[in-house]
Amino acid sequence: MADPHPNGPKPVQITAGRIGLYTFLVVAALFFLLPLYTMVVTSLKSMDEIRLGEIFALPARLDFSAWMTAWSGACMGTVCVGIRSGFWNSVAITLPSVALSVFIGAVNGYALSLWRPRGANLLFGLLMAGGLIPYQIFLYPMVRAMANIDLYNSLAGIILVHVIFGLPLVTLLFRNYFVSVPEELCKAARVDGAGFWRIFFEIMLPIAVPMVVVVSMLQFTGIWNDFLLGLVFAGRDNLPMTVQLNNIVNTTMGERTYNVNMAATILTAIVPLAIYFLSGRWFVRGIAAGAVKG
Amino acid sequence: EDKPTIEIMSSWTSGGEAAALNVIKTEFEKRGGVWKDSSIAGFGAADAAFQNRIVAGDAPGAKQGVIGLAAADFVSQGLFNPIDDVAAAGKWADALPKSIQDLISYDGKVYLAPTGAHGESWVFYSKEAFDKAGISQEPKTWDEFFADLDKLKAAGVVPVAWGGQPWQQTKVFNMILLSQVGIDGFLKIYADKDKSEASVEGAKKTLAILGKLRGYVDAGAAGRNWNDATAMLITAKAGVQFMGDWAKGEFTVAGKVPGKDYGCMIAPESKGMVYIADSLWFPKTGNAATDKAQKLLAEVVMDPTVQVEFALKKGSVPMRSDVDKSKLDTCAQKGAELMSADAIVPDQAIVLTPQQVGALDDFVDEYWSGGSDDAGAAAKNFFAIFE
Amino acid sequence: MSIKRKANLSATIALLPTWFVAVAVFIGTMAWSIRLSFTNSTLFPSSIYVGFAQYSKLFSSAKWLASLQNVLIFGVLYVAGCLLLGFLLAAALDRKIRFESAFRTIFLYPYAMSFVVTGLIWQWMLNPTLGIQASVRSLGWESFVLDWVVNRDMAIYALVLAGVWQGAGLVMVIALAGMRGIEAEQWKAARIDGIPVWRIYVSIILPQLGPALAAAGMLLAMGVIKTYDIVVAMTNGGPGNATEVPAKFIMDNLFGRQNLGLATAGATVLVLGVIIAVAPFRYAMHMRGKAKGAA
Amino acid sequence: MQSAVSVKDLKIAYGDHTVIEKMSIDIAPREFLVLLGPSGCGKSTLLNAIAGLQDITSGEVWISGKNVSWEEPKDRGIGMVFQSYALYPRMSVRKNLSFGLRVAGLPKDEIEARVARTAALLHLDKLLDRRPAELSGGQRQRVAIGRALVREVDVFLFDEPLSNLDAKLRNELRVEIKKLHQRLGNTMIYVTHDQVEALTLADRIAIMRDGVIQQLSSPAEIYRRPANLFVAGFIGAPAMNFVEGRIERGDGPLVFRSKGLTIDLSDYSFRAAVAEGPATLGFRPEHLVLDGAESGLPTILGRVSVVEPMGSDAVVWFDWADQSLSLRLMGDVTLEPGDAVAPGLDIAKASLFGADGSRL
Amino acid sequence: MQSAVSVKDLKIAYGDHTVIEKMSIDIAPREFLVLLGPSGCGKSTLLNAIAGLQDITSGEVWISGKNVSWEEPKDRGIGMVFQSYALYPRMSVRKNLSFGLRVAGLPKDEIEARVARTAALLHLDKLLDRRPAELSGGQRQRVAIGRALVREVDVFLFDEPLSNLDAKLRNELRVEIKKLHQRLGNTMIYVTHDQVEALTLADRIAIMRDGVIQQLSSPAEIYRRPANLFVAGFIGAPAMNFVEGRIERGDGPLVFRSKGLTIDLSDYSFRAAVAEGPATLGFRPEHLVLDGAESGLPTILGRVSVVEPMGSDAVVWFDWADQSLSLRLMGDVTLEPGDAVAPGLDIAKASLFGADGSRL
Ligand SMILES: Nc1ncnc2c1ncn2[C@@H]1O[C@H](COP(=O)(O)OP(=O)(O)OP(=O)(O)O)[C@@H](O)[C@H]1O
Ligand SMILES: Nc1ncnc2c1ncn2[C@@H]1O[C@H](COP(=O)(O)OP(=O)(O)OP(=O)(O)O)[C@@H](O)[C@H]1O
Ligand SMILES: [Mg+2]
Ligand SMILES: [Mg+2]
Repeated sequence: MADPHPNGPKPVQITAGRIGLYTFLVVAALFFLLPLYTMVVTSLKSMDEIRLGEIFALPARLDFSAWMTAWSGACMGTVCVGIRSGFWNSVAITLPSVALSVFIGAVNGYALSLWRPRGANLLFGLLMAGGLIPYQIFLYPMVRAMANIDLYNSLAGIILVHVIFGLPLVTLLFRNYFVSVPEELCKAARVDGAGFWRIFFEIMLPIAVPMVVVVSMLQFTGIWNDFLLGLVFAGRDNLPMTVQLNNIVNTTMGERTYNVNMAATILTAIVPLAIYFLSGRWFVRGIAAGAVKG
Repeated sequence: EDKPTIEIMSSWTSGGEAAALNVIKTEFEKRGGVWKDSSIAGFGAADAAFQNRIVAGDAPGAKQGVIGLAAADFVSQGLFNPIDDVAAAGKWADALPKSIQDLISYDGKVYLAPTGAHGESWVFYSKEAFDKAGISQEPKTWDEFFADLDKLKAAGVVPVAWGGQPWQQTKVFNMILLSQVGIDGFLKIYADKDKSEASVEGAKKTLAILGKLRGYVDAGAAGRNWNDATAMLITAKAGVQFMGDWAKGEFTVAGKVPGKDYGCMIAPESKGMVYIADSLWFPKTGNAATDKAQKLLAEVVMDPTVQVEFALKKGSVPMRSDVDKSKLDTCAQKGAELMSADAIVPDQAIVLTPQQVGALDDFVDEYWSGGSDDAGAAAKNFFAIFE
Repeated sequence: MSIKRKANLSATIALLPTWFVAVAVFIGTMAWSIRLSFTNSTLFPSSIYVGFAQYSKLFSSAKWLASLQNVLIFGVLYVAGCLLLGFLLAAALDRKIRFESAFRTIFLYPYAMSFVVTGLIWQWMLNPTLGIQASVRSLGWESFVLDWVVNRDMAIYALVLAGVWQGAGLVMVIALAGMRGIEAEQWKAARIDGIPVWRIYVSIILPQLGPALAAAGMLLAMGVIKTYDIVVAMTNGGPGNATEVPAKFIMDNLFGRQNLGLATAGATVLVLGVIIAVAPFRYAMHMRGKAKGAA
Repeated sequence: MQSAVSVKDLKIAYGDHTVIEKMSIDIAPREFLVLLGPSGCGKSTLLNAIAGLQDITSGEVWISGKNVSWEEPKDRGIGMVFQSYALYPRMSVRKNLSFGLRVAGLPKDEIEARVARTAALLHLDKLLDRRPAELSGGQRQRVAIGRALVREVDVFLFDEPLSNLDAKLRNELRVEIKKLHQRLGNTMIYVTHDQVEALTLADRIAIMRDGVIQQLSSPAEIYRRPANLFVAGFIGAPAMNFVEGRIERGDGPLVFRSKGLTIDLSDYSFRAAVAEGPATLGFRPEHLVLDGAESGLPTILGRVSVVEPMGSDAVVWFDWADQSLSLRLMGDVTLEPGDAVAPGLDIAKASLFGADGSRL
Repeated sequence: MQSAVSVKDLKIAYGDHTVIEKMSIDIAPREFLVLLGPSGCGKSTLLNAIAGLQDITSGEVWISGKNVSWEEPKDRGIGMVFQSYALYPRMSVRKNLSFGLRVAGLPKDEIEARVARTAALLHLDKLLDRRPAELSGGQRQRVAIGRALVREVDVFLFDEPLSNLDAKLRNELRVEIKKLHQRLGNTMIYVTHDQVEALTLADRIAIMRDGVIQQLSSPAEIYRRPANLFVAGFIGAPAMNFVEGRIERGDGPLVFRSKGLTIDLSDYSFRAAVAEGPATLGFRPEHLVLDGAESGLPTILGRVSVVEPMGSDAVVWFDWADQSLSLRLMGDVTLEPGDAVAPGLDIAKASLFGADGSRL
């Protein structure tokens, strides 16, 4: 700026850096959106058009029939009711699983970080090791155990399984969060006469709300998207949406209708997606509130 | 109420498959059965679900599965109910090719109810692409075949619509092998694990042909689903596809007619057909009503009309030799003839253990994508599978 | 009995279910797996012990060796890639950007999607005849090559790419939260020192995000060992063994190939490997925590 | 003489909310100016504007005779020390000191020489290889000062550099900063809300309130003749005692009357002629003499409520009328809560404020 | 008389690391005891042990004549105020105050009455429905105190309740706490590391170092006759001046000699007979008289380095021999850096410490 006498606010300049920054963001956004775009576009095409193999091309004509089929017409075996039949199963599995695992995880994190009873470190170590084991290995013995306690092929059973497998992650996150809560808060409540549970429910849980949001969202996504555990443990009356999705998508020798597949996928993902779109702000806030620390 | 009730676990979820399954269901229900459907697509997922149900002591009444050693394992563990009496009453032995009858029996008892067979030695071709390349006749020998592929290439068409997944590749390997060693040679290798000079020579020639095919596939072949390959024929982007007869389903859905828009031929120089046979398995459930239903279901499956109707819907070949083949399409008729003549050899899944099947897939895939043309060394690896 | 211990009784009781899970489920399963890995179990557990036979079979299997190598390459690149891209995205969003929350959502949404079908999409996009390569070529750049899924040498990177696509958003959120937590005065101090912005991110902010990024890395690493869906959906292990991974190897042998002994041997090796890899890290954390507590 | 720093008609607003209102200050070279004021009055904002860390709405900032209103912070020839220290946490002390120099591309030996000089000056020699986390609060603050010093500039800006430290350290470092200023002779602008720091360090104090300077004078002047009630109440610990009443013209001289108290104002030096009317009388605790009657001064009768011994002196709080007043005594105090006192007030040292709050 | 709180042979260790070493204290009812000491000396640990929040290794804690060593905190009849306030973040002020009462299951109107009483006492009436985040620092601290008060117990424990506040607020709240103590007459144990708080608030001060009590006396005694060098240096701002030298028997009386300075010790009241040997002389800044020669006291010749005016008084730092000494002056000071001074020392008010650091 050649102004000989600067006065007032510095004039805003559009710098090369700014342009580069936006370019980077836009390119990144395209990269992230491309798969979703492709899915949506494909779901709106007819199979004839899809066979042409131009996956990025816009559909010649908007055709929502694949969506209808996916939702209420696609066959699984001899039953042709679409994936909607699994929707409520998914809800019935996911909500209690999330609520329970978040609750147990919160209690664990609270007890491990603020009370540190004997063996706390060992327990935490075991949980972390458990979190690293590929869970396919658990299937076989778990099935046996669940059958023994009569929970195999039941809603309660699949919920229990999700809670067990979610425990390591959920505990880790809550423990990290509660470690940053001042110990004095706990002490003050103890002077006030509150015990372990009272402190948890009346003081710690309300503080941990941002964390509960984060963990709930992570767990929700994980459990909603789960296929294998639902397939093995839920029983045929409780199969989640992902199993129906798999039935539509994953045929070996039958013909494939990609438009229906894509529509079914988007429909299956719509609940977690909606949650991220609507409460992404809370998610970020929760993380900022100390959800993930070293 | 003691209606025979049964839960059927199948991995038939696509349109054609479901329609075929429905044939059985309708007849079963007509005869007073109660049908409960549990479908899980994908072999891996279905296997996992089935095995875990057994582990949990909660086996389904019937499971759709391939005839072969996978089933044998369950039978030898005593987990399946025999259906000997049904087979005897229905005189299955007379109606089925001898080789099939042997395969569904263990220790002299019949355990599996065959639903239909798929021919796997098929070469489909796009008439439009053939026209474009100026090919007027189906090639009879591999030399002719490769000459035609060259023509296709010259015409700017992808010669072979290759499905680059291990199981698809293994099927191609087998159809070439059959064309090189003949029916007896094929059975010697797979059933008797024969390693004689002739077998090794045959394997080498097979591998050479397979290796040569690499030059005729497009860049996007790896990992391609078979139906995507079929789509390439439907849109005349590619000339030929090696696939089982289920590929007809894709053509049909796209409105293509066999013999008119596309053709089907048995692999060049081949005297017979590789087949894979589906069946129903009947796990022990400890439930009398289910046992009853299993017998009823076995009856239904082998009913001549059901066999034909089922084959029509599924695009497969009926198991019974004594049914009316006139309703079948031209490809299926060719298959049915070979079947009746017992000019058939089993898919590896029928004669090999699951571990060996896996190893065979690994071997073919390794050879195909490894890029080596050393057929001699590769043949040695091939026979190592059986050890 | 001391006061603290009396009060801790409730805490101990509250942790009992978790203890039960940790011991009965996690340790129990591991013990079960280890036992079976010494038997010749095929479809169902058997009690015929065969010593280390399954292990020697395991380590002579090209597929297993390849899968170990692959998961290592994939793990390192995937975690590093997520951290790098996530950090870059966070840094970009940290620069007072318009539509920040829209961008944030776009970067985060893949985390909500499963790979059952996104895997197929990625397979298409990286397929030379269908996807990006074909599109770019049709725009006139004839020599453009992006054939990762079908290329033996590149297929593993295709997995990494799709994995990063899914996981980077999470890192971005964590890093962004960390950046927002850095006090404004550090920025001021750096501006007075005349440090260029990129240098501030690299030399001052990045080191401070260390713990948060380590935690994010831990979350991602937990996923790496379990990597299965993405592989099955995108490449099913191919071409050749190029993208085989241990979880898939175990799953295949557990069910399709009916080889329980081999599968449990694989699992045992995997878990031992993980423990060996993680133990020093955890120990260091533990010691650091101790040092912090005493300070 | 050219000003070291000067701010001309400076205005700073966040949207509608004006934080600094048309402010002009000239700061002489080598001067130690303290900006003092309650939290939120705009001290940091002003300091940041001088440093170039804050956009200005209108007006100019000049440093060393140059209009730097649009210059980058690094080009303004300033060094700055922050309340939170703002050390780079993952760098050693040495790196903290040298980072800016390295980025600026100075030659290696020059950097080393400067770091060594600064470290010696601040007794940081032995700490050079430690990380900030391994330093005590006082050491961290010294490093923060070092980071500003190493830039070798003429103007230093301090934003509440001591307020995160405990009382003892604060006292020690305060003396060190004062010595540093005497030794280096730089211009320093120092923000604080601690009046002890302001009084002890400043050549001049600018007392701010809501973005407006209330008084800009030497510490002694501000302490003795506060320009208005706000300044009077803000400076001094314990705070100045205020008594509300009226100035009246009795028979002859002006008197201040409040709740039964009458004080002759003949000895008070008014700024200008004064009429009758409401007024506030302010006097500091040490301007009360315990033995009021003996000294012949007007006395305030009260009853002791709290005694705060502080070692060398003590503050005695006593209740008078409906309020609590304080008086400061030297040495040991034998008064107890409940004792009656009658301290005398030296009106010559007191301050009178008019109805608008400004000094009469 | 029965002690309100007493600690007997208390030992606290974390593993091998002993934090409190065989400590015994008796605190009388209504007494205000301040625990003073540097960071990490074990003050909080001791307070927590009294409250029952900390495992003790050996020894006993008695409150109101009862051995409570194994009691839960809530059953000990104590209230506690924390440095970080530790208010329950998601509860309103009202709920913060009443939480403990609700836990104890008190009847509703009793709770309301107590909360109202406490709120009135601490002027919290208008804040009852706010959340802690909506309060200023001082208000939060008052709520924290209220939460202890509302329990209506005999013993209050304060752990550095003011150290998070700024100087002005700290001064104000200090007086309020003192008044509260006078009004309520509870026993209070108050931890701080700020010596001004200790001096102004305490009936007795216990000065701790590394888990051991150094001196337990009234503030005046501690200020005037510190038991050892540590106590002497810890109390007083600016700190006591120390001069190292020797006690020698010259021709007649004992003298203290150091770097050319000779001081007659006839006026010093030794605790016990003293031999010749190395010693440290300590004197507070206010024990130097500016016009040393006139007053006939031994003089220390020096040159002014820093002058710190503080309004009512000023601290002058001057260089003598190789060290810096301080002296405190009342009122206005005209000294400037560089001026020569010759202040006189009143040895009767000074302290002498032997080679082991304890007072002679
Ligand atoms: N980014 C901002 N947007 C809007 N208002 C702001 C912003 N930053 C500061 N303010 C307001 O400007 C005023 C002055 O803030 P400033 O930080 O300068 O106060 P200060 O005198 O330094 O206070 P303190 O002693 O607490 O540091 C405050 O009222 C504050 O609320
Ligand atoms: N959980 C613990 N494990 C081991 N050592 C500890 C623990 N808590 C405190 N300490 C040690 O005990 C000693 C006393 O700590 P304490 O908190 O009582 O000090 P303090 O006098 O209150 O200090 P401050 O003034 O900083 O609050 C310190 O040396 C500290 O390091
Ligand atoms: Mg400020
Ligand atoms: Mg403490």
